[in-house]
Amino acid sequence: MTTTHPRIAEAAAPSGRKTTYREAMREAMREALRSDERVFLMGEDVGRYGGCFGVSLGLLEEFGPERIRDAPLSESAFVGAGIGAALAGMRPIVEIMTVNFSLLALDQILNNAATLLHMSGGQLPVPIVIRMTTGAGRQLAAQHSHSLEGWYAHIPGLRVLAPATLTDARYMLAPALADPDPVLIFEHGTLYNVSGDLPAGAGPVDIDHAAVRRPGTDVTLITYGGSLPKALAAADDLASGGISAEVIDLRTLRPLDDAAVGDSVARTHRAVVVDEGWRTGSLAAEISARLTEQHFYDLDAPVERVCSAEVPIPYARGLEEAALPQVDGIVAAAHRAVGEPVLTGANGTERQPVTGRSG
Amino acid sequence: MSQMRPLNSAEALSLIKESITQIVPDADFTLVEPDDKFRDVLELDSLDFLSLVELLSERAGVLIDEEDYPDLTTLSDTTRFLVERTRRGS
Amino acid sequence: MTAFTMPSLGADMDEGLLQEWLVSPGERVHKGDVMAVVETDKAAIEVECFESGTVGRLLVEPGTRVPVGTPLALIEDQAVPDERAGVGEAMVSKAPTCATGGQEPATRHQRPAPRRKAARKPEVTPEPALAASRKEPTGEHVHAPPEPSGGADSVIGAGPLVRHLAVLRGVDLTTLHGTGPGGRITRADVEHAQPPLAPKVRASPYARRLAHDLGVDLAAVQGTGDGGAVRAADVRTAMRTLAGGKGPERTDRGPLTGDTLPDAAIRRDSRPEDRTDTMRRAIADLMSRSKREIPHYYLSTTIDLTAADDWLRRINRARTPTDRLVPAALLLKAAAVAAREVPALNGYWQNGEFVPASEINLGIAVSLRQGGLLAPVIHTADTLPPDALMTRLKELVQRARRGRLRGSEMTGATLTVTSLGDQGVEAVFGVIHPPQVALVGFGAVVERPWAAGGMLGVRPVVTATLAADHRATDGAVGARYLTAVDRLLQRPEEL
Amino acid sequence: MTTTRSPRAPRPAARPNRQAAHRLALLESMLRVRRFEERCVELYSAARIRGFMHLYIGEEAVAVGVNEALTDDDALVSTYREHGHALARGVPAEAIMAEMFGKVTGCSRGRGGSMHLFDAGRRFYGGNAIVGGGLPLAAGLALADRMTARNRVTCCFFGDGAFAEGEFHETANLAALWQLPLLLVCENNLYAMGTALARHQAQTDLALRAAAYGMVSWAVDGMDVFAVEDAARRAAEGVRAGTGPHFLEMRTYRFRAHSMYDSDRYRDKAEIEHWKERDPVEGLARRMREAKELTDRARTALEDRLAAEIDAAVEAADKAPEEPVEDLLKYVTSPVEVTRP
Repeated sequence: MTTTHPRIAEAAAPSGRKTTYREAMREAMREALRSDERVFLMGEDVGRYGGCFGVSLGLLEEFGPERIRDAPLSESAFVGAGIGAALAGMRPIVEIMTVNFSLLALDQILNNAATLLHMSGGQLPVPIVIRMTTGAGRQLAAQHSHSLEGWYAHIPGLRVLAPATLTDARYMLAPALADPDPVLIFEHGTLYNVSGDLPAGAGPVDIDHAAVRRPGTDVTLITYGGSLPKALAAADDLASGGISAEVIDLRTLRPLDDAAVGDSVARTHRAVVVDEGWRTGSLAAEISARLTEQHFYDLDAPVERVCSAEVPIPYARGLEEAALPQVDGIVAAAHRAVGEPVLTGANGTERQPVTGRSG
Repeated sequence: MSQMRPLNSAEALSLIKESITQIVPDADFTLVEPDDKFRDVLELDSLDFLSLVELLSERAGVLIDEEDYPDLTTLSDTTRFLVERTRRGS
Repeated sequence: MTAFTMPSLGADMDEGLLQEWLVSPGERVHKGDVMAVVETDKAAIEVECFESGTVGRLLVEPGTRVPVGTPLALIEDQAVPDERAGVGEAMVSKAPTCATGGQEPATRHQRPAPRRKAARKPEVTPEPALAASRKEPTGEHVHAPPEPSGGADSVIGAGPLVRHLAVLRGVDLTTLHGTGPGGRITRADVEHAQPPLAPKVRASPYARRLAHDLGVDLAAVQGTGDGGAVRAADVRTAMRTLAGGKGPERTDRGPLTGDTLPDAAIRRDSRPEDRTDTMRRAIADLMSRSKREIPHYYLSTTIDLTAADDWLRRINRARTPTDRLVPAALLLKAAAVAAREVPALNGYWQNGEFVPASEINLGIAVSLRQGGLLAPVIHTADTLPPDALMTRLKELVQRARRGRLRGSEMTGATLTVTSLGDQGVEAVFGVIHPPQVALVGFGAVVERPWAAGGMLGVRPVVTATLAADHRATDGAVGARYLTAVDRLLQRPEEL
Repeated sequence: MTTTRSPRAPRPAARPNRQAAHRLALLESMLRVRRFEERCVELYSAARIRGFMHLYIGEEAVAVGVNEALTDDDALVSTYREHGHALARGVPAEAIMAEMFGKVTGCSRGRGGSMHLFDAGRRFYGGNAIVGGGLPLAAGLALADRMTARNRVTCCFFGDGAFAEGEFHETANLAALWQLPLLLVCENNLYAMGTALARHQAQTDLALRAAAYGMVSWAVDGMDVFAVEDAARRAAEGVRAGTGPHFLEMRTYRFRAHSMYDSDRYRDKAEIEHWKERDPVEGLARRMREAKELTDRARTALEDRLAAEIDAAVEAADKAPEEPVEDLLKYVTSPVEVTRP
């Protein structure tokens, strides 16, 4: 497989056009706002400011303050209002600045959005889309950097998406809005500036299934969101050492596509889960558990996990990098899984203490 | 133990080979010279040897004591032993 | 007349303590009047009645704890006008229609409230018809003795601790004879039961599955994984070796590719004529592992066998060849009894520590004529009289050489003895069979000049050696063992 | 008791011309709630109803009076003490009883129980068991109406306890900021569970505090169904006229414990008795009797009719099937697979 950079840009179609992840998200919202008058965007600084991360820049001018609605810093109120509006037939897109702030709206997301349909015996579907930034890597320290999507993936009643590619950024929103139930979209902060060519023929994304981003035969790297570029880089590195790694982008964190993960591991017999969440009780833990439940007799090595260190994400660059899954750590985990001695030296492929197995 | 008639040398040797073959099925007697220590050549351990003593004793109808073991070292002295003992015993 | 019952005052309330009566017999009560104080887990609560009438008999004394639904008092039915409602008519006294319909109101109150305990369910089933239909089968089952359930029947006497212990130790309870009262299986029974069979090979689940599918004996595969774990690639390597290199040539990175071994090759590999090779490789793997993992130390001593020899001759003289003993029987017995004296050599090295075995099961190294080696086991060798030991030895060796050993005869050795004396060598320094921690070797019984009591004489002697795991024991322990063997062989009549 | 009558309680100049029939309807509606809940107590004591059950007895005038101001198009968001709201809204007693019996015919298919009654068809958006949790949702319903220019009112009930929750203040601000067509009805029964208002709020004049958000705000005698109805009508008119959210503090009292049973250690018996003298149901009945609008015979007939209605509800609930456990996972997500573009 040839290497293109950045890796999350899909193989460029001749007629593909240049875009960024941020622009792709914006384009998706613009399309939704144009095509469905029930759609509106609501959140902190989505209007005049243009969005904390600039995703909604220019939308206010096109759609006006009613549909590009700046909300006060009341996460619970405006997320709850989004839920109420959805109950009343609207198709709100609610933006929360970061996943850390979403905790202020957790009551509404869990006790209302995720629960109402079942608790009401099927009477009240909640077709809301809640977008938020997740993840570290930008030296924003402990209250802007966490990866809590695994928590949300714990909750029945929600669909949890993590677009990791330009195509997904561009085309996941439409199916999310078409879903009659609440959908949470986690946008990793390090992805917004990623640029590349958007394939010309791309269309709505299948939000029920994971995607194989790179085929391989020796080990499966299972990841999503902001860790996908790292996993692909690790796969390159592994390939140069003769190890063929398959990279699976989960895309949908709930419901998990067990079949895609399982099919791959049944072929490669080794799995490395890369998840920026904390190891304990993580999405990585869930995937690992499912693999042992469903594919125990396919496994030729313990499932490896490369997760964030169990600390609040620190500010200092060196510390932050040490706290996060990195390419070297993924490569080392893959080597362990494959049973090859891990080469030390220039590549620094020793197991990182922060990603090591505890105990 | 059944009392047997006296054996001649050929019969005794044949009885010995048969018995050994029973214990060591693929025993190759072409390798064993009459005066070789067959236990070493054919790799009979003490248990094998004991089995051999059992077999010979039963088939020839003679009593073989432990004191007799030194007389059962080569094919030729074993043959001699059996011939003498069957003659004497009957 | 209706019953005033212990109410359910919360979702988690199954019973309540009647603390105090606030009414007396003969007193008039109205629906909603407080009748009594009931103490729950949370608080004392005043409870009301749902009927108007006259308080009849009080059925429960204060201070009594009763289940929800238990009648506490009788309320005699009277048409008492409910003055507080401000209506003169007998509106309130009208007995409310029962929730279930069709039944008279009184029964609703007399019926105990539904309980959560399943055992009680039938008697409180609200629908009479349903209750009746359930009653019959319920009765049958309740009164019938417990159905024996196959093999588990014989272990009914085993308590939870015993069962748990059995699971932990891998003991099949159905194979045990209980020594407890009434034949119950006791904890000691389980503890004295055979320890789990062969030490489990460390292997990845996929390697295990592959080995099973390919007919490869995992124990014979050398693991290259973490801690010597067998991985799929190791199984395939083993298969290729079996195939005599006739498997598909690998041009790529060997262990890293997928399932490339065609089925045809696999089937050919598992033919019986390859058994010798398999065994050779198993021995190679086991011995390699042993030498790789176990820091051996070696001790040797020469033992005067005069006493043993004399004793044997004496014994054997009176016996037919079938019943005679060979010196090996005595040597084995001595080796086993000595292990009882020095238990630190009898057991396993597991997970970084020595686990002593509860029995002394001697593995007997038996060389096969076609090459190779087996180590069948004489269980509880220290308890067998020399005759029994001899019988067992003969059987095992015979079956080993015919390839007819039973599973149980191949497993569970806690200490292995090898004797190369018949091959004429004087001493054997063995390689320990992991996870055992020692191996005892005996050389040939030979006549040697021997000084005893200041006199030089010719005596039959044997060189006994010990190879032991230095992780588990030190030389002093080993020395004690060989000394014990020597001492025991000087008194053969006591063996 | 520290609360006094608010001097700012509305005293509308001209009351609507209430016919006797209307008064009788109010009485019937309140009595239905009262008798229904009394039956609930009985059924709970007999363990037919389980879980937490919060009774509205004493507060009936609020639900019934406010509902008079609402049309079928308006929406209603409620609390966990919502039997009265649901009944006043017109949710059938049978559906509510079946819900509390955990039956599939319940208004939430037996998945909600006493605290989670829903009726989407009647725009009854349910009992919310998180104090204050229904407020943002109500704001959203109102927002949708505003954005689509539908002249509807969303009415949200909540208790005095919700004043301690951020969600109330966030929603009050949001609603006033965006001028949402929202009617906020605070049922101030003086206790947040067992904690008296003065023990959980620094400023106990709740109407005053709501006014600080820039919305119309009145305190109302919640024990007087006419006062409630008047205030609710005027507030709803204001909301419909596009003057933004309105806030009503209904001063009321629950006669029974917080949940099904508690020991009521946190309040005086005398206080309860004092409030019972102002029983909204019997108070109305007395006034009607005095006005010769309600004969004993009529009262009896009314009681009989309600008893029969409740009997029927209980009987139907009792006979109704339970939802098969195979349907446990049904409605975790929407059952109809949408065809994604």
